[in-house]
Amino acid sequence: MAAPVSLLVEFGGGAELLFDGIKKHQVTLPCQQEPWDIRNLLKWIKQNLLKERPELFIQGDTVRPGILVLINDADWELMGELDYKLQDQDNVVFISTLHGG
Amino acid sequence: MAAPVSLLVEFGGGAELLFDGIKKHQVTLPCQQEPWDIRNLLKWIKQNLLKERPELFIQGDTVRPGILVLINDADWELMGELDYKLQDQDNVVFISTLHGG
Amino acid sequence: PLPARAALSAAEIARYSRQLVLPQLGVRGQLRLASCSVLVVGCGGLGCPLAQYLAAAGVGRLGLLDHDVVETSNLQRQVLHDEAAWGTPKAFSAAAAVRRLNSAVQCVPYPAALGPATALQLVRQYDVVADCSDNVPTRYLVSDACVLAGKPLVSASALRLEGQLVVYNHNGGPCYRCLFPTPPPPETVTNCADGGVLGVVPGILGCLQALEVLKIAAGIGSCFSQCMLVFDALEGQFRNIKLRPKKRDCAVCGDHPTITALQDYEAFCGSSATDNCRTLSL
Amino acid sequence: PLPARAALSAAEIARYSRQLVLPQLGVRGQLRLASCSVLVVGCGGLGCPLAQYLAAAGVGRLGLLDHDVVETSNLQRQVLHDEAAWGTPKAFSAAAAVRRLNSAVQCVPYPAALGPATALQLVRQYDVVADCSDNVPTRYLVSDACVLAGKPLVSASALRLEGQLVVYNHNGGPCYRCLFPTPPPPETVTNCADGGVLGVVPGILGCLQALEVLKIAAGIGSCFSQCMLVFDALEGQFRNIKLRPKKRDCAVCGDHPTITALQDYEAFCGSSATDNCRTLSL
Ligand SMILES: [Zn+2]
Ligand SMILES: [Zn+2]
Repeated sequence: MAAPVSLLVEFGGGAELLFDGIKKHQVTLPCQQEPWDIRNLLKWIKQNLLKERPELFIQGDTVRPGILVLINDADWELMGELDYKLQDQDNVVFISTLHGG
Repeated sequence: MAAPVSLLVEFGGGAELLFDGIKKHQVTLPCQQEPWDIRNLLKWIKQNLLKERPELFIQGDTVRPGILVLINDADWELMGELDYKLQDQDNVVFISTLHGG
Repeated sequence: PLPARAALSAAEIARYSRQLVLPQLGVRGQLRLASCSVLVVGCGGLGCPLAQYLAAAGVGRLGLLDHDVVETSNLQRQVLHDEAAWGTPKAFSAAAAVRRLNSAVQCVPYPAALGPATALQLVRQYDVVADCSDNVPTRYLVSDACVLAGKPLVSASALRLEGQLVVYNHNGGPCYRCLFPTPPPPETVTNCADGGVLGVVPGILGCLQALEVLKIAAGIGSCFSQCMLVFDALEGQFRNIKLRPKKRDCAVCGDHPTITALQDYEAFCGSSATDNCRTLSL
Repeated sequence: PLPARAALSAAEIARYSRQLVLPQLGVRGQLRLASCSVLVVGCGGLGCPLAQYLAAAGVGRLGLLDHDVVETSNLQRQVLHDEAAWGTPKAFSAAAAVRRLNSAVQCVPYPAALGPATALQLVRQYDVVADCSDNVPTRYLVSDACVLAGKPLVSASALRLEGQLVVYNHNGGPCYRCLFPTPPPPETVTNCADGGVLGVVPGILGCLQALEVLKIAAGIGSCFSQCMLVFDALEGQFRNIKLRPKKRDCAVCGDHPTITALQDYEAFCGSSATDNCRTLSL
């Protein structure tokens, strides 16, 4: 049994508009058998935070192209992407890329 | 006996020009009887880092007017000023106020 | 102060459409901008981009104060003054450029130095003050005048490759004197002529200053009350610093103020407000 | 490319004196700026402040590319275009304004859209490229052209109250495709017309972009290779994000590139480069 994990989950670059416009979410993930990773976090977000049009955020089991995922201010590519094991107090940011000029 | 204290000491806003232009100094304060506070740190800086014209940095036992002292990104006024007891890994910044436009 | 505005014209709706669609601004915020007046103290490296973006956004009235004329060495950063403005008072040059950008903005040029005899009366005529000055006496003068007149002050500064920004006297936060009760020794103060400045650094700070003015004017409020933004252009690093609260013993904004009228700030600081901060021979 | 410069004139020394005294720049850096050419892709909300500060700083040549004409809704943020420029191609309006600021800068206006047929040849003529465009196909096109031509790309973007900045293809760092191998679904892309933008936000980002161009041009180098600056104007917060390195399997800059010539980027992205990013009916 993994202990509950508290995270600061943030959305930016317009991704927050899929979450009632709220950018910062203090989240506590419940205890579960396996440790929490980003793959499970995405499922949890889809079930618990994402209210409408999930395809604008998630495609398959990952985020849609054009959304950068940051774990403690680093690109998730540097951290193992979907397989990253979440630590208590981690900061996970989903930021939509901007193209306007 | 207090254990040695490692600090990141930074100078900015031009204050670094009194320290060979070097902005970031990784500093280890030696063991001593009393705990290290900012008052002692200033003396240590004067003896170990500050090479010339100390009056442009220190006046009496405190920093000269126009230099802001930040402890972990907060104004030292919020932290006890000269009496603040330094913790290992603290970040102390001395920033000279700018007036140019 | 300007009269409140009840509605936008069709031309205004077309012009400001890109910001009207922002829920944080909207028509209500735009109407507040249109009835807001901003005093810009200094039309140099900070004041130029600031005035430019305030005018573009549709602020109702801009007071543009500067005692200098446009010199060759200004052109590297003071982007409202083009080559043809050489020798013109900066207040006039800035006003002309701002009018070309947005003829609906009322521009009031003041080609003079800000002094203790006139500052309070001037500041009282505006809703928000932007300190874009370049010397210590003016910074104390502007801050004290804002406290006495009860106006928010958005203050920025830049030198070499660094910049700083704070909002004073806003939302119960500190004033400049709360932070700096004693002026710096004149020999420790470096001006842009001696220290130099990369022009785009005041450009960045002036734009950030304009943003905070717009947020205050639109009623959104600023996050830089009791907070300083510090920028290092070489490192590309911004830092948000939590500052002390308003000081109950502050000489001007505290519970028992000793400063109830403007003073002689050049004597207080030991330096001149109009000579680019050279030390006064006292 | 412009010829290298050996010395500054007396007029240049007077004009750039405030930045010549900076040890990080100095005469050597100024000479590098004077012989540097920068291609500005897009003369809108980002390109205007960028071109302004590059010209003021004494960059040798500016290519100013934009296919649009100045419209009323641009004036809220595109500060090189004044009211009198209404209806003029932005490339010409920007060039005229830049020449008024600094007649020594060579301005080359390109009143056309950047397309795959011409982009590579154009990019090859410049030392640094600034992406100030407003749509996804152009961002891929500019990045691929910079990789194929071996030029550093300083890229910024702004929307609503947020902005982002990255330097691509510089100092061994990643390119745009390393970060975004697949374009976003067209229905997820918001443009400034639909989403809105507070004008001073691209102002801030365009100035920051100019700073990075100047640092690269002067040989100081940028800290935003493999790093993204993210700005939230409402919170007043900047964030520096560590990005992935160059990808060995990147389709254009990797070890075995599959893209060796420019493509049809509108088809690749499913959206138009000249219609403010509306979805193409395919
Ligand atoms: Zn006070
Ligand atoms: Zn690549």
